[in-house]
Amino acid sequence: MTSTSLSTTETVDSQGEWEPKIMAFCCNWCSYAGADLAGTSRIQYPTNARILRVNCTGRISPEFILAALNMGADGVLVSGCHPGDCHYTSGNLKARARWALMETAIEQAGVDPRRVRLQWASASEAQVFADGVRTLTEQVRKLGPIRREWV
Amino acid sequence: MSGTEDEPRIGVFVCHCGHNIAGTVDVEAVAHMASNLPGVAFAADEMFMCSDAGQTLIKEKIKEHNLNRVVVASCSPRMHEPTFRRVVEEAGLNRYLFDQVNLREHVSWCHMREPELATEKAIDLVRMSVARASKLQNLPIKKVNVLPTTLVVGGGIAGLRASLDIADRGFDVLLVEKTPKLGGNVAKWTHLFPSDETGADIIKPLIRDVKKNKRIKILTESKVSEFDGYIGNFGVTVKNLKTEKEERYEVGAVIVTTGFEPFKPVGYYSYGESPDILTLAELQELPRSEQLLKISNGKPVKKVVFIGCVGSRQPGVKGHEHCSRHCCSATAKAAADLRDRVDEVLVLYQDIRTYGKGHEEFHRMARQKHVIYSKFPQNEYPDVIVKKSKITIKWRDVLADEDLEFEPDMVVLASAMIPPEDVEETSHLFSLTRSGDGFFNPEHIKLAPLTTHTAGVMIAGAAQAAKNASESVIDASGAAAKAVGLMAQGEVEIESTVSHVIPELCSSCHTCLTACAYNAISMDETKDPPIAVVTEAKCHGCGTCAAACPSSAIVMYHSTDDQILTMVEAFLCPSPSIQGGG
Amino acid sequence: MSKETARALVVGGGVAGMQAALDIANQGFKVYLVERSPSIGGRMAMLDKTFPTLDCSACILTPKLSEIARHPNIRLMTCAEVGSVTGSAGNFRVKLRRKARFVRENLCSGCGACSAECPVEVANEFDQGLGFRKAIYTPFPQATPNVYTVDKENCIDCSRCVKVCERNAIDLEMKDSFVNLDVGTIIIATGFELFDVSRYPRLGYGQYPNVIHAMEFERLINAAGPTHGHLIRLSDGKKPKSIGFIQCVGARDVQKGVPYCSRVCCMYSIKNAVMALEHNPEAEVWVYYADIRAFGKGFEEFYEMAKSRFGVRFVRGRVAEVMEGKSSHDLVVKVEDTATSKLRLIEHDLVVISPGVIPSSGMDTMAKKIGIDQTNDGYIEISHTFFGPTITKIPGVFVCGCADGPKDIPDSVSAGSAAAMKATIILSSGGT
Amino acid sequence: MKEFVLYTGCTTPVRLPAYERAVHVVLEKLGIKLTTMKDANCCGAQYIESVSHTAFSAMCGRILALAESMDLDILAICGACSGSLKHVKHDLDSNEELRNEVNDILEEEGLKYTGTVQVKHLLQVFREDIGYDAIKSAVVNPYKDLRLAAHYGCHVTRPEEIVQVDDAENPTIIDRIIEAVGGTPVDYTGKTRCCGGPLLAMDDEVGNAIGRDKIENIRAENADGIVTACVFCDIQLTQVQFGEGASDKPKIPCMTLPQLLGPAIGIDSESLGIQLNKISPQAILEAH
Repeated sequence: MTSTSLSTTETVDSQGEWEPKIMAFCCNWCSYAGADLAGTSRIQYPTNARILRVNCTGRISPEFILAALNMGADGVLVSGCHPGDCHYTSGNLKARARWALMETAIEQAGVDPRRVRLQWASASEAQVFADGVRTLTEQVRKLGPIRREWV
Repeated sequence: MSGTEDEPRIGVFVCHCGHNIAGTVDVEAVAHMASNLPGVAFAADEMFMCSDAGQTLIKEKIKEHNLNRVVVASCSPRMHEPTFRRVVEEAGLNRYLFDQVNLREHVSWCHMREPELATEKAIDLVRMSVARASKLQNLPIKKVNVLPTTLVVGGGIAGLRASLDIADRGFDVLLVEKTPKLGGNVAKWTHLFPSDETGADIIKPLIRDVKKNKRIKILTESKVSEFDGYIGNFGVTVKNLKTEKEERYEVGAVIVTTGFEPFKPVGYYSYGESPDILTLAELQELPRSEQLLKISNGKPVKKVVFIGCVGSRQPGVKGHEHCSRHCCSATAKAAADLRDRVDEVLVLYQDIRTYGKGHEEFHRMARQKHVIYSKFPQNEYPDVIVKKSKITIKWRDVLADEDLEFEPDMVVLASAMIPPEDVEETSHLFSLTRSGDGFFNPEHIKLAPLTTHTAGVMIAGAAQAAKNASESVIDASGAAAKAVGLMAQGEVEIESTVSHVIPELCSSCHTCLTACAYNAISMDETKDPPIAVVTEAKCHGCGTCAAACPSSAIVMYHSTDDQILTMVEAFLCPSPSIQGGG
Repeated sequence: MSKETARALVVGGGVAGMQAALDIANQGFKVYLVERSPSIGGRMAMLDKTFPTLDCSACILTPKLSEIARHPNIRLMTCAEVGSVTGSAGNFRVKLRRKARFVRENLCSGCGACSAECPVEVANEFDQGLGFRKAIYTPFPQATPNVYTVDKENCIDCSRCVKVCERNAIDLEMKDSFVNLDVGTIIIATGFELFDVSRYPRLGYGQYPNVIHAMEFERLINAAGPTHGHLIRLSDGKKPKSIGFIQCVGARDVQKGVPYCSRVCCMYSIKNAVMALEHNPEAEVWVYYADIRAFGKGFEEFYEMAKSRFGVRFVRGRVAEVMEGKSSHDLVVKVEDTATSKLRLIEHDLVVISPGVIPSSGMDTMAKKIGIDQTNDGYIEISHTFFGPTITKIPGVFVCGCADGPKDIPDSVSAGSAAAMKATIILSSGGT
Repeated sequence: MKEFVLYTGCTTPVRLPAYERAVHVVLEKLGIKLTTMKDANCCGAQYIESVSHTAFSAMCGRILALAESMDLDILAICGACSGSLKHVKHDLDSNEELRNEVNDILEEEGLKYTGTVQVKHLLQVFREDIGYDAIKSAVVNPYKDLRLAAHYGCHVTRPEEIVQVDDAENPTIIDRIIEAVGGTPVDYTGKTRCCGGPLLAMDDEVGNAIGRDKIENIRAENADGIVTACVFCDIQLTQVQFGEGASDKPKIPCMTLPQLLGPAIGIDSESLGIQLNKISPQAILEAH
């Protein structure tokens, strides 16, 4: 596990303005494919998210989300198959169960829970995926850069 | 992993994809940045990586620069990951030492109007991938042999068909049937539709062929009592129900054709109160005779009533919500046949579901023979009253909007198909899940109706859902094809991207057992305290257990915590040296 | 049978043919998968969602498409048709006509630069003519092979595509070619077509813009379809508030020569009714039916859910007539509700007709070429319901999917596997 | 000159003699010769048909055989007659058993059906034997500013495969003739629906409701008149505009197709029996 402390570099765009950094975890079977379809459909959405592919949202440990926030992600997106559609039967349900606890945990740690977003987007829901990225990006933009308020 | 002999030497190949990527993303800048990342021994951009030229380039550079990791930044890995894995494999690298970055679907195509930010995103993604690549590990390409024998559970029409097909294809079959006789439900029927033959006519030649076939070992009055192992190598214990003797067999694949049971509709329409009220299945089993005789007194039957959907299509009644599929057509056929021998035949129904080939014709034929069809309301079931030896039936006819009454000599209840009573036992034995109808779930209800979530175990016929005999036969041949597919290959590759328990870290909490949807994790009770072990052949690689393990004792190969977190770090906290250009 | 002929030919690249090809190929035999259109995928690729799970059709189909494309034992031949068949089981010789696609498959990367440059727009048959495509096109985003095709009938030979193609993949001079294949067995999986519902003029299809058929509805609600998934009326682009689905059109009708049940229409309409409500929960959705045939696994439960949870309204009665308001293009359905014996006039913004299934065009000629029998309905005759539901009169020739009668997706897939089983028995035993 | 034997059926001479009269004069003017069938019987439509198919077949078979003995094809002007004759001809031609049975019956009279005779409805003669061009060039007195609703009648056009008169779902013959004589054919809801006439014997309430519905649909399109090609339809669409339950709006005149055609090709209205029409089509006749 990395020990790097909060990032000091903040992304700035060409106009020198701060741009939110979004870490996005997507499952391979629904949301990653949905993001693919957003591309093939040429749906345009903010550039802020970096997608990390995992087989299943069930793979996503709360630790990953906390680590991302700790390392300076302004927002974290987790996107998977709709409940009932999981390629692995029920991994997304496990992710959903963990999510509630994780939200409480980050809130107690002083991070606004609006910085994290759990969404279901199927392989055909390119627009849903793109809208999710946009929503979170705009939400985070309003909240401003992440700070470790508890330090 | 750096500092070991396996010092990463990563090759990064950035694809233009014509203008698709290069039109938005500054691919040269991306390649240039990559060339400065730690561990990168070579980086270049190329017009089409997937083309023959691109593939050749990768192979050449692997040799030339002694590369031991490859990153291709191009399109979605969902499209070309298998292509590039094959390429690196052909160049002598393990396929798991490849990583792909999606610059097309996830960058250039969805950020077409923001080339600078898109390039920035592309740079981040490539940096993340390179970081991951340096952590990638060789994973063994695991193959297991498939034993050339298939276990067929159930000797009904589906089981017989599957056994014969497999044997005709040149593989061995172990056919296990719990009753003393082969043939199942079909063997008992006199009014099989849509043919004019009896069930016995159909099933006899099948049984004969099965018995004659040297490749098929038949165990009647037997049940599978234990089942273990994994795809290609299952262990099966079969118990003879008469002698109680158990014998052990090894098979490569399994086809479950445990079929159905006709529902005994106790509590419906006075069933049981008169011998002249019987189910369609019981009618089918009556000996064939010139004249239909009342069971109560042996007098000829003049008037018959059929009632449909008995124990089927009942919302909210567990195990009876489904349509039993075969009954409408079976009723039409039986009613049309009987009409030649009795004066009046009446069919009470909700919907007429004569959907199959030739079925609509039965319905039409029945009507032409003046079988009377009367629709009763969905929630107002007909009343069957037995007084002394007289049966009276009262119902509301929807279409005439009238209350009607009839005194039949015989009432035939088209009762539901339900799973056999030992279905739960079977489901546990083979780790099969069941749906609301009580029958087994296929792997995918649309595209994989014959396979299950237990790799190597197939289902066919009424084991999967209510089905007629013809449909069961199709399923059976299909399931046989799945089994033969495994056996013909002789070996099956099992995904190496499976999870693994580090015994020293396991705290015996059992959390992973509840997390796994495939029963792939069990506790090794021989250890004290018992520790979790993954049966790799059963693992589907979702990684849910790894995330769930509170002791970080589970490694999900090819998706390790380390591999994931290093990407997060590469995105968010690039050290000055790895920011590139530095 | 020589090693050379231990190969199979599968005619038709829909879901049944694909499954058959995979199951043969997975046993180690070589398979030619022949499809007359530019891409495999068949009818299923056109569907939006599938019943009863509402799975997205493209999502579940795409992995199968790529599995076919990269299977080492499958040789995919699109834009190809069977020309003639001679020989017998174990040793068939098949002459194949490969229609020129004017794009070299081995060079095209599917980048789409050509299509962007093409100045010709024509109605897209994949979208049932509701949307447009270029004269150089792929039928749908996941088309397999992912190779462009020139529609020469509409191409104006401007050569702009040729110039823009960086891989020189386009050859507008390409000619049809013929290939001879030696195969041991043949599987027919030529699928189905939809009944032409304009043959029921009283239902208004083809006369009234807001009367559409179910496949058009599929494309209208599909995110990759012509309206990007917005369910609208074709007359004025308005969101329909009241939709009627009319069942058994071109099915169970002796008069129109389609006496049989099409098996899928009840369920796809219930699914579409539910999807309509998902698009607009405020809408009123009615289904006019004769019998609801929800007979497959999970179907009845889905039907029940459509009624109780989604509030789809079901009226038992064959629709007599659809009438249109001249200026509003609103519609009135005239139907006898047989459950109440009342004649009803029900207003709708949009009427969706559920066409029955008929044998695919060209079935007659193909059956003749191979020498197999057809039923009165035009489907391929099977040898016996119980002994050979996938076997035809000609030894070594098998049938699956909708080529021998209407089937839903799981039944087609199952039949595809079954036909593969029979075919491989021939291949492994040296013919019969 | 093409010649037909006119089979009038039972109803036309009695209840709508003007129709028969108009057919004669109009066809003669358009170059068709008609001979009236002598000693004809009822075609047996509906009443006999529903009791005995053999008797019905023999009745129509006799008419067909009579025409054969005259060596002329039949012109039928009533929808029911035309439908019956065509149906039975179809049955006799395709069912040898039935043909023998019928011929056994006909033998008593020395008649025999062999299948050589053709049956045509009036609309077919207009389209096939005269032609729209000939009609158009015969027009000397075209109508002007006239909106007319065509009513074809079920038995005239259905079942299409057997009667082969016009496209049953989208018939055009009357409309084309309306156009040829200078009128404007109007489309209306339920154009190919039944007039309700055949139902009168079973349930006059329903029969009349169907007829009135038709009138209202025609009224909604502001039609000046209705043009028919069947005696029963003409009577039904006229009578539903009278009596209890009829609308008090102005009545819409009904006229048979030859009655509309006659004045346009220079036949005086008296020869066409227009004065006998129950709802006077005077306004139509004056629209020139």
